[in-house]
Amino acid sequence: MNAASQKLEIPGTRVFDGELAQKGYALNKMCFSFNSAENREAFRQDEAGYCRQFGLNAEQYEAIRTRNVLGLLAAGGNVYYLAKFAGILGLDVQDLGAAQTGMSKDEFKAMLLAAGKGI
Amino acid sequence: MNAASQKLEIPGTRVFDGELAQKGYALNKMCFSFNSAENREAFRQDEAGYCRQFGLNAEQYEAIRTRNVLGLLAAGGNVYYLAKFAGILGLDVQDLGAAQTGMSKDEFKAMLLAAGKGI
Amino acid sequence: MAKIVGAITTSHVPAIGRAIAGKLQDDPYWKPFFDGFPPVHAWLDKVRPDVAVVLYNDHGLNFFLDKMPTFAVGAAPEYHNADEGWGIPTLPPFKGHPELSWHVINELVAREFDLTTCQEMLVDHAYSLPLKLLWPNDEKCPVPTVPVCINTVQYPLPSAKRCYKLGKALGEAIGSWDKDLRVLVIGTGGLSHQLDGERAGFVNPEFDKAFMDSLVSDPEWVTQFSNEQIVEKTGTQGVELLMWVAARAALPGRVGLVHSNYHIPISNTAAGLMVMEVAA
Amino acid sequence: MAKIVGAITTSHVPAIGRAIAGKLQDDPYWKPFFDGFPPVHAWLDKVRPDVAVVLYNDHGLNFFLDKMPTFAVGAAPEYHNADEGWGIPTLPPFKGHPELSWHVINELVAREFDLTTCQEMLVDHAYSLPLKLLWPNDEKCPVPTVPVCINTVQYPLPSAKRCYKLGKALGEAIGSWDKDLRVLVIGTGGLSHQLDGERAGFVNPEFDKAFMDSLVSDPEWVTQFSNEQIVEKTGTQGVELLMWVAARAALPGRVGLVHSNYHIPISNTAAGLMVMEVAA
Ligand SMILES: [Fe+3]
Ligand SMILES: [Fe+3]
Repeated sequence: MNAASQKLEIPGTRVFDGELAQKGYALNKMCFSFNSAENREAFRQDEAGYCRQFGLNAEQYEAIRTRNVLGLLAAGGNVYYLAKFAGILGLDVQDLGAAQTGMSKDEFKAMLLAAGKGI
Repeated sequence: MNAASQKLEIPGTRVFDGELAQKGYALNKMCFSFNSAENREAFRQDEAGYCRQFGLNAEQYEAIRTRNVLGLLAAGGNVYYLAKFAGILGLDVQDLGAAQTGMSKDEFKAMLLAAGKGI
Repeated sequence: MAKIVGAITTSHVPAIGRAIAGKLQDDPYWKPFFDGFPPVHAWLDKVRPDVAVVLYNDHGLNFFLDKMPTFAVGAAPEYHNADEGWGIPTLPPFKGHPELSWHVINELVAREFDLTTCQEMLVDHAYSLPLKLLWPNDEKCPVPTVPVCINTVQYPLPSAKRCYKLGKALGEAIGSWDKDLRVLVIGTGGLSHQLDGERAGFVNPEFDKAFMDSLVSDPEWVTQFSNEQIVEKTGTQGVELLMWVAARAALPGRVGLVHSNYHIPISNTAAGLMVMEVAA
Repeated sequence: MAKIVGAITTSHVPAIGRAIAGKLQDDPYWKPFFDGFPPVHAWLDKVRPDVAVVLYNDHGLNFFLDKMPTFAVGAAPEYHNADEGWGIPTLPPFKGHPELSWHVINELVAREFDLTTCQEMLVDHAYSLPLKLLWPNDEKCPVPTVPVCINTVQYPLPSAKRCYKLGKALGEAIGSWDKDLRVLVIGTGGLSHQLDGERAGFVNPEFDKAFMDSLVSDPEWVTQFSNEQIVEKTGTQGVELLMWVAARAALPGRVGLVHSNYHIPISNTAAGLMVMEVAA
């Protein structure tokens, strides 16, 4: 028996396991650096150079460049660190939700309000 | 029953517990910084200023200034970090042993050789 | 001996910080959430805790993947809140309680919990905002605190079963503390929400309600589930309910429910709130 | 399935690095120590491990008191040796084995060990020198490695009993790894020595010998002692024998002793060495 092998498939959902953690290490390390305002500014001044400095691979850099949230997740990004990248872009978690589900932000917010009706 | 209260008195011996860890935090943080050659050099250039920067208290600074190993331990120093301070001074663990036991280094080494006889 | 006065469990969301800063407590969007708290304030006035142990999860402020602990316990004289990347104003530092910290650390390691101990530690919104919600009128949090951080960032996370055991041992550790002080246990996180992936925006009020009920009547109920099952039922960040499991488990024996609230949504989150007391 | 070929336990001391750098292997002071290793090399040639799991203790290189883990497991592609403060030449980086690391991490957390996982990690003399002693003629360590670090810096340390359980679970985890590879377990530290305090220079050959014997015949013998008792018997750093306890416990069932050596002193330390194989 092998605890690691009990994987559950959940549609539209990933758990950030060792495989993703390895894959996304450089990307997440860059996003972790965004806790500092100075680093956020350095990124803004030279996005490509900043990404290179952290050793992002092509897939990760492309997802950063195109602000592709699902692409960032697929490239090993962890949502807790990616949220700091979203902060740079001035996006909140509902902007991210909309971007990932293909809804408008208003639709996304309406979906959540609807979920709260009659509880 | 209280696990923490089971303290054993061992002559000439301290275990580095929470009490010492709190007391020695600044001192140990300074010694941890000596992993870097650059920091060792900064210390050499201005010992007092470097100690101030890490917030050493008077007892700790005095023990650093006078190279007083037992004083450093009493001030909350942990041997694993203090060893890096010893490195700056060019002292090995046998110099430290001699200093703490009041022996000459040759006496200290002879004591260890004697302990190895006939095992 | 120290006495646990009870446990408070609540959700945490960065947007709460923006709402507080913007004084939006009576805004129609926020009112159903903030209205949950006056009964908690009244209870705190009654039980007057001397110190709080706060179970929370770090969101990538203090810990990175180079050193990611399963369970971390703070032992600092003071804990600083800091910029998490979006430049929200930080709250004043939180006073620590090193004596209780070390007591808890000693007792938990003796009970075979493999802690990471932190004599310096930044605390994020999961720590600062719940404390601000409990004591909104004090400029600084009026009680010293002890942080207990549970990993919800990188799998494998500790199971609900392990978190239950942690909470139980924590309660025993507090109970064995040789000081005549009143200790509050706080658990922050959840309830159902999912920020990432195509299923973003997922909430599950049925499960949340069942979980909240179970904390009173059958607190080990949720330990039947793996973390993957909890994610399936509550969303990727719904797994933050682990902090509730541990906080509840710290209360010895049966509990009485003093107060609860549940509201969807705040931001993307189903917000829950419970106050539990040890049954007489 | 993976197979554990055996365990090697050895002392580590920075001075060994100086002796190697200075080619002092045949110096009268060092010869009795280095003479212990050729039989180990012969055994390694026979069992040809594919990967090594190395139990060691960090001496303030990778971990500080701001985040001090009880048990830390490395999951990096590579581990760098670095200056520890005395400017001794560092050894080349050690190749990691992330797949085995994550397997071990998943299995140990599932068994309720509260690990700290490290995707970046500096390794000190306790890691680099024993590997150099095992493979002295290879410029770089020829097998990939997985670091498992046990706290011996700040009390409370995990008990010998907890370390025994860790080793046992580690052995089971390795045994459940779905790869047809040969795994070596290494434990580095001890034996009796004391660097700090008025009792500096203390060694205890009687206890060390009894401990070494017990690892073969009765490996749980030492778990009767608290860490304070172990310090009393073996010195402040003698408690590093915890790594030996865990390494031995990783071997399932009874073991045969392939080789051992014991010599006092190297530097301030009673140096022990054992090679154990799983009994057929
Ligand atoms: Fe959260
Ligand atoms: Fe050592």
